[in-house]
Amino acid sequence: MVPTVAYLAVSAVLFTLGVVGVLVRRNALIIFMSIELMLNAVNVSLVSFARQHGHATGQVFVLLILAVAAAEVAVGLAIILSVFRHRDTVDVDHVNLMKW
Amino acid sequence: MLKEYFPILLMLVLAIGFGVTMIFLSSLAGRKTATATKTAPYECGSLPVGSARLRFDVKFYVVAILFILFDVEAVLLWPWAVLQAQQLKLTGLVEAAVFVGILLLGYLYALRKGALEWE
Amino acid sequence: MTTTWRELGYLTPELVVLLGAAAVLLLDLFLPRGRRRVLGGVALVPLGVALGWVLRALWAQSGGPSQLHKVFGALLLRDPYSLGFDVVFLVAAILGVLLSLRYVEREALPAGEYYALTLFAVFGMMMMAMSAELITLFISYEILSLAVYVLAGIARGRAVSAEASLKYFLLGAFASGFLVYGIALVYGATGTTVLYDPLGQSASTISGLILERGLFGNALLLAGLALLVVGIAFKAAIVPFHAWVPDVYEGAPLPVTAFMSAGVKAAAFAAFARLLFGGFRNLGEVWQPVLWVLAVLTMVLGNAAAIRQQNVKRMLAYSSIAHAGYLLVALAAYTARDVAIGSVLYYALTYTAMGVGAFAILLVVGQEGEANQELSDYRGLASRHPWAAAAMGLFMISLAGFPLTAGFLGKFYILNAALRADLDGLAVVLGLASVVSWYYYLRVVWFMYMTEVPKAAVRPISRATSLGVAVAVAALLVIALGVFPSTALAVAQMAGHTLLPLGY
Amino acid sequence: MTEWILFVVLSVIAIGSAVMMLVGRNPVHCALWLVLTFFCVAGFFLTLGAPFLAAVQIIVYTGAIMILFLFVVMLVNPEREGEPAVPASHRRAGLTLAAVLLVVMVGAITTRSGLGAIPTEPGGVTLRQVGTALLTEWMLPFELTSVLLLVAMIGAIVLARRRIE
Repeated sequence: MVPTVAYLAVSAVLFTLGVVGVLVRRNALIIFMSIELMLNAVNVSLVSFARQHGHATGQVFVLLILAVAAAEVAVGLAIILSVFRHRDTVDVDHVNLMKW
Repeated sequence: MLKEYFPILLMLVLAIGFGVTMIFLSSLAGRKTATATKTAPYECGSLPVGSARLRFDVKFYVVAILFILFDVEAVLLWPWAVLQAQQLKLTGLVEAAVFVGILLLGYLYALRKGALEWE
Repeated sequence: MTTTWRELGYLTPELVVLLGAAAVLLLDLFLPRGRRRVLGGVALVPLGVALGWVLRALWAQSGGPSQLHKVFGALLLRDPYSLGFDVVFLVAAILGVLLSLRYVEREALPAGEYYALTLFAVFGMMMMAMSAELITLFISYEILSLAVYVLAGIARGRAVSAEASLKYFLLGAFASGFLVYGIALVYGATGTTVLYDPLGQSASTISGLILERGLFGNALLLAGLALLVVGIAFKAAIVPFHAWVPDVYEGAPLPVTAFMSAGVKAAAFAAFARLLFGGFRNLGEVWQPVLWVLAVLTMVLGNAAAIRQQNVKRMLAYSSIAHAGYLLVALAAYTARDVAIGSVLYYALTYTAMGVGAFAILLVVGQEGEANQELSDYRGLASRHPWAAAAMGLFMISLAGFPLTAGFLGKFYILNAALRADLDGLAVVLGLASVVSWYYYLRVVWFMYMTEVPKAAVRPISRATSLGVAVAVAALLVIALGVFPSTALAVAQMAGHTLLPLGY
Repeated sequence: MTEWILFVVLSVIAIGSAVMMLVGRNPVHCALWLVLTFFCVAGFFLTLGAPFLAAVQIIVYTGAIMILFLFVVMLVNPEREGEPAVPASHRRAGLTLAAVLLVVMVGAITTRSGLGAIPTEPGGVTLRQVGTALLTEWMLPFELTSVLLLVAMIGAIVLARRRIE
């Protein structure tokens, strides 16, 4: 019986990899994929918590988060397309994303 | 609980194993002389022109998103379908009707805005 | 658990706005091309009806005890707190739509989608203010976010608008990833996501379980709280999560910027106050210092950046960060919470009135477009267009917080809350920041009144009636809130008390 | 015992393919590595006793979302591979920030997370239980999700359409 803590550790690692992807990469698509990776890491920890507490609430959240992620992908890629139509590039540093 | 899924795992391993070994064995058997013409991408004998990756049209993207959004709708209605027969009396029906009704508005919007047209 | 029809009655303003959005969308589908102008007017109807219902409900409660109803089994709370914030959202939306009537036509934006998305955004805000449970809060947060991401990038003709919405989208999705991970960890630590129960009936709420199980030192809970704060701080544009504000506010169409700077900020603070004062009130000692630091940072950096701006629109964008800092001071005044929450609501309303008013004047001077937003364009405006200059002067003075204006009273109540929570340091920083803000707000007034402009360089301004009405409504609201604030203040105080559970 | 083996194998593949996605130059390769990660996440759901979620994960995430990603990747820049090099200072800042986040998270979870023993062998929460919870207790988020999907549909179509009517 694999304890919940093990799953939480894996999901924390995946979440952090997603954060690294967003902070370091330049291509808007890769950044967007990293965000999807972060959401998946959250789903893993949610399901392991649901098993820990023994009720279905965690799994209901995963279903709803899945729907939110799909909606986010739909709008996000449409925005990336509209940027691509103007700039013919999707490199984020051209869009100076991280200018503080 | 995992025992039920063992056959699926077995089938997966067998399928991948079969494919990989075939490729591996054939690469071992043949004699390989890599000349320029032989390694060029094969386009029915004619010389390949330009990059193999052509640029897609936007209409593929629009159809793909509509597929995603209605796919998620179907997935969310799945539990409802399982339970509606026994448990959820009127409230279940109204709930699903509102859910589908709102997305019907979206479908009508996509239809009227010509998102589905495939000119 | 299922909700009765009477309970749905409490959601009338939200349902009216939702049905309004659907109606605008349907109308847009079946209206011939030429008749699209009517859509703006159609969008105003549900907003007006909802505002009327909310004001009537508030008026009914003003005398007697404030009513508080749980809807959908403690997921939503219909109380004066959510009604108060609904007023803020609906005022911001009505002014926003008034601002965009001529703009949408002039820039040939897709009118139907524009107004429908604005109404969906208002629906998201109203649900955010009402939700007392994390998952409902998250989905309302996403509805608001997606609608505003698209609105920011809807002017497809301009590359800067597309870039603005890409930047806003990527950072927004990144922040909602943090928010969801926070929810997961809090759910893991406590087993529930219901923030609190004001009627004190159910024990299985986050605030209840923190006490019951003594989860003060629980790592999961603290990590979850930190991530939740990051997620919402991004939407409220609090430093260091404010990177997106200047570019997005400048890139997005002007009416969308006005609506966003007022409505989205108010919704973020509505959720923030309910989360901290309701759900995590027992961990006050943990998050209060963090808020203290964030408030100082936001006020200082917001004002420092605003000083250097020569473009009025960008100056208003940076100053909106500073105003988020002032609101944060009220949240940091945790120990004086009965006064603090009231001051948050009151300031949100005043900022909406003066902020959107200032953006309206930007449109008036810019001939309903993005033209002449530089400071020099306002040179000698008073001599040429006295009314526009007077309105802008009023908004600038009120934003700066001069006495006898709504802005001053808003800041006064926040200061009052901060001093009662003996946060003297924060109160001093707020005072200094306001003094700094006098410089860049009054510089606009100086340009308008003191400097002369040669006759040749006289530029016409827009005489659009919709803009005139918006400016008039905003100006009246600022004057009303400034001179006789008693009614608005009573509502704010009542909201403050009902957010906190009974016997608390 | 088999569950431990499966868990370790899935974790290694998941983390490995996530890293490959981060360092990948060509967006298409990154998308395929991400698909592999999603399969591993579906595997996690199976070992955690959530068969319905595993199927949904594969159908929606891998089946639909990644296909959309590949469409857009093909749409965007099929010729130019990769992107300009990331300035070293920026990369270091991102990595250190992420390392701090990782240490805090894993440290917090493993030490004081106060998670007790797992209840008896979980028969896995069946679809009926999930469905009942979704449709009764969480009826409101269920309806709000349909509004969210509608907003996404309007937003995506209005931004992606070529000709502005």
